[in-house]
Amino acid sequence: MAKKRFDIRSVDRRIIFTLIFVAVAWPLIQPMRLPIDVSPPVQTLYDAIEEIPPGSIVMLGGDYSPDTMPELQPMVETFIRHAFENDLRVVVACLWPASPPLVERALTPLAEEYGKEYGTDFVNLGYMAGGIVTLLGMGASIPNTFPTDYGFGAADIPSRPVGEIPLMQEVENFDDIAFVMEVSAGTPGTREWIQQIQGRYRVNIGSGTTAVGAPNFYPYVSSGQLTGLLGGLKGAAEYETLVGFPGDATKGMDAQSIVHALVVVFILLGNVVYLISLRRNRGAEE
Amino acid sequence: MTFIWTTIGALLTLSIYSFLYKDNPFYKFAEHLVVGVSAGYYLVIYYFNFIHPNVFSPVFLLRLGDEPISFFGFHWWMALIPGVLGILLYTRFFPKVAWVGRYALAVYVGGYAGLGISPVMQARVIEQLRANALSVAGVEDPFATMTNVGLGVVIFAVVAYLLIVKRNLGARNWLGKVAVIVVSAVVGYAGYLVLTLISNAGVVSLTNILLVVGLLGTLTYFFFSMKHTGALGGLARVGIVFLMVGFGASFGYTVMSRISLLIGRVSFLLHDWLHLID
Amino acid sequence: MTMKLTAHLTLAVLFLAAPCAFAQDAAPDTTALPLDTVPPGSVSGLTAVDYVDNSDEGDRIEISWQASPDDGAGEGDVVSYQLWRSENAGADWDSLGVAGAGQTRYLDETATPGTEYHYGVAAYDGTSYSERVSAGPVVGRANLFQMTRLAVLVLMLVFFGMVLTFTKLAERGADLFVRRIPGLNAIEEAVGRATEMGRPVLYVPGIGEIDNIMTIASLTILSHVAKITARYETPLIVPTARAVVMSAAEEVVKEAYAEEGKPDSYNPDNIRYLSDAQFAFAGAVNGIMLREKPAANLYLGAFWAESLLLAETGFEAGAIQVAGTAMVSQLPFFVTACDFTLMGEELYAASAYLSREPKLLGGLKGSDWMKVLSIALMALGVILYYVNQESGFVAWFFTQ
Amino acid sequence: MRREIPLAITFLIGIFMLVDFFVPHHAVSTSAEEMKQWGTIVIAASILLGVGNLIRVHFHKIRRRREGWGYSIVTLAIMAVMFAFGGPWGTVEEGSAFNWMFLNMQVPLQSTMFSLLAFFIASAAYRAFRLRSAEASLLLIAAIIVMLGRVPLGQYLTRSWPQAIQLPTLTEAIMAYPNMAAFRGILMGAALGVMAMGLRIILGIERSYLGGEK
Repeated sequence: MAKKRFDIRSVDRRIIFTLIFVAVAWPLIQPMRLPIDVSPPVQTLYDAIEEIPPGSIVMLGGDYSPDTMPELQPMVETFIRHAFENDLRVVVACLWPASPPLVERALTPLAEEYGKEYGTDFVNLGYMAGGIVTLLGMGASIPNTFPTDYGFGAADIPSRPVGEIPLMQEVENFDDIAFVMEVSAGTPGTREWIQQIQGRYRVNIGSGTTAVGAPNFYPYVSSGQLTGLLGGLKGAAEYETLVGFPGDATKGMDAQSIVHALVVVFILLGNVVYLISLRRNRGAEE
Repeated sequence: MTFIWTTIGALLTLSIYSFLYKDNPFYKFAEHLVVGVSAGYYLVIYYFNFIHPNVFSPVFLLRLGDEPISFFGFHWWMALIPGVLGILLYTRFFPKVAWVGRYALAVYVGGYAGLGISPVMQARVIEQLRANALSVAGVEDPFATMTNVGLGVVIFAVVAYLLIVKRNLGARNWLGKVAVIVVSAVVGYAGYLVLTLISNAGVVSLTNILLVVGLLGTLTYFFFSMKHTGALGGLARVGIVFLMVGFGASFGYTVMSRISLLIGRVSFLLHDWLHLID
Repeated sequence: MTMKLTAHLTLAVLFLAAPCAFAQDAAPDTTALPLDTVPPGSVSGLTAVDYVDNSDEGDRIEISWQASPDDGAGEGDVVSYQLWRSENAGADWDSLGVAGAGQTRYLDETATPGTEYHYGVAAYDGTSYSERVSAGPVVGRANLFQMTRLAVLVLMLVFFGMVLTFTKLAERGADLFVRRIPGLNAIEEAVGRATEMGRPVLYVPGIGEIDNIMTIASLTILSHVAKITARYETPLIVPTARAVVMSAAEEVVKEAYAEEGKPDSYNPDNIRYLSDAQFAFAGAVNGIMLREKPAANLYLGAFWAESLLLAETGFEAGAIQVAGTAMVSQLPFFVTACDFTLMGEELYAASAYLSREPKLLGGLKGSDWMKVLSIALMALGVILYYVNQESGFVAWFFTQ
Repeated sequence: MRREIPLAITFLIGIFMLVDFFVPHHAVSTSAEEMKQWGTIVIAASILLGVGNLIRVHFHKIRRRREGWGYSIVTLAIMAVMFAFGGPWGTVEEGSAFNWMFLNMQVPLQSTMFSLLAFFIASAAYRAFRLRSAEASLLLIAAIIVMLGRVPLGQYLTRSWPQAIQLPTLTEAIMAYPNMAAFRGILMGAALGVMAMGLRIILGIERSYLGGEK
């Protein structure tokens, strides 16, 4: 045999480790904007919001908690951005106690960026206990169901009665709401909104859910009860792409795509090496 | 202050990652540190969360405010029972009475064994059977005929591949390998057509057959008291095929969540610590 | 007509004034709406039954009904259902609560056990109530048997019966065949190789608590492994993540060494409690693998995400690895990274196989017959479903 | 007697817990709840056994100056510090030193250790997914399809194909059928194993986990 030469079979694991690390870190530093194909439910959601005339009021239902933030927060951010871009006014209402501060985290910087004013351009009504009962109450009267707002922490605006908030003077029930975006991690959430509100008040509802929960809601999209659906980080990334502001979801999906492809390449490479060595061994025997 | 703590966290993070290069003093330090921290942590937390409220308080402080639930009504001495059971575990240091502790353990394990049996029967046998039967009966089939067809292509290709490789047709040279691929593709395409016909006719979906055959095969693989020969052996082999596809698929499925963990740590390093990215 | 309407309106005002959160917050302001003079259609099929929960005190009654024809269909104007309860056969109705439109079930959690109740339900469209439909009498009791779990009980008894029968048969000397379990032979080979190389054996009994049956199965196999290492005087390192498992492992290993007549070779420092924290434990075991260089790593028991951390490091350290777990989510990783893997039930079967005790082998035979029975049940369910979807078995099998 | 009485107690408690599943009466369920709570207390009380073992092993290492004994000092020292901050005279509330050490040492160390899996899952795939046999090939093919089908890249690569054989569709189909069937099989088999073993424990046939029988 020839002299000792580089043998790819014993490729150092450290090379694999380095490549993985780079593949994760690089897209975070430098978003690569790999092609993302927008799936129909996401396109539907985007189109529905695009069609709303400027100045209309949209509602954001935030029903999630910190453990599902990685998946759902990018959706909330992108929806608010999308609304502000199109000069829509946003009312936030939550059925989960943990949500209002999480939504607030997205609202604060975006309101600053777009120069939106609390109370006239957007309002955070905070959390109200009761689930379905609260939803039914909102169907009758939103200000009666949420008598005070959550306030706007970053601007030191304390909680106050909705009667004192200019935006809320224009909101009585779902006739005044052009679109509801429900970001939901469980119950009460998307299903309750569809059953209690969509069927009764004929308001368009779009939803964002975790990747695990999404398959349960695809039937509602095909039946038209849901106007669009974002499923997990992938759905969020597609939405970011459409709105034109690649954020955390896009970066994350970039990294995921690259690493997944890299692992597949490793596997293929490993097999090429394996097949070659098989052949060589067989040659040696003959 | 926050920066100091973040830096400590970041340095510890890097120490763990240095393990990927090779074992080194930094990793050893981090490893021994986390063992010590967690030992101290659990020692304290177990006391405050379990022993103090449930044993110490009721027995010594007679704080009856947060009384534990009890059929007999609450009596302070009842809190002694778990306390004594806990202490019995320590009899092992005294050889003469060590057997007492051993049986205290047996009682504990026996209780939990009893507790586990019925839910396992319910959730892992009956519910699984029912779910499988429901899918097969077509009551709950989340994926419509569309996936049928796609899956059909894969199955037929795999079947073709297995058939050919098993019979050693053309496994020797490149020409033979190409032939294998071509034949698989043709069989796969034929399968695609057949399945389209079947699902258009609405007879029974292939996915249902897959669920039945898969479960049957896998269960057969776990037959211990019969020799795996003949038809039984064939079914067991089918079971292995399903197990392998299942393992491969869930391996691939898990990659994403593991990468997410790494993304989390990398953004801790780059964002929270170094402020390199926003 | 007007009389009736006035009566309804009076009722409505009465109930709006009732201290009920929903009524106060959410009932529509009746004066603002144009008067809807047509009352909604009434509900049908009203039933009230004693509700059996997992801690039954007899204070719950479940009321269910079929929706009013105007709920979601017809006029589609039903906003809620009003519920009443009566203790004297419908003479005095007390308001019980409100259920939203679209709902057909209400759980009364305020019943006094042993009291006879009647229940009434009417649909409400914001202006007027439908005819009240009533059902009863019903009595709440603390029940002694959960009927919905009858199937579980029956199958469990059948299974136990089979296990015990085969155990008896085995004790009487019937020859029970048990197929070879490849992973088990691998364990002995791995220990043998460690002995040849003069390096220790690492046995990780998982991170499950002692109440996890996988941990018990693992301790049974540990006793077998400890006997082999005692015979060859190969060091056996057992890192654990739970204190009770650690002390049980100590007993098992000490006893195995004593049985092999080598009590002095037992080294208590090799049975170690590392950490209750999952990844602190995994990190420390990785350290053991790289520094004490065991030649055989055995992972048997309940594992979670740490499985691959251990198996990959063990591979890098060049050890022979045999794994065994019934943790479905971790099997793919053990199968790819270890030399042999005991999958699912094989872990439990292994302990019976190793002991060769007829009593334990009987259990295996019972399990096998239970599998046959399960498959038959599933087939029966499907066939009956196709034959007659209304049959009793189908109803039981598919709707529970 | 030493043997019969404890075995009888084990049997009675085991059966009582077994029966609890079928009897909804609150008297049974609340006492079963109470007993479960006793169980957690017994486990919590055992932590001292574990920590005792940890101290003994590291103390021996230090005394005999075995390799790496310096690190044993780290373990024991940090444990003592944790105990001092959180022990009977300390506090574990949010904002306490105990809590700070937990949040800034144990949490990042644990999650970093967890994230090592991202690297190991890649190296395991490279090493183990080889076309060695027909079965191994299946493992490999299924893994590749699912890996690509989970990310936008996979969707992009096959977007011009018919919907039915696009990677995301195939991924969902594989997860929902072959994967589901196989895992149901494993679950059911394992469940029978658990029940048989549980029965043997309750009946006192299986005792090897206790070590000796004496």
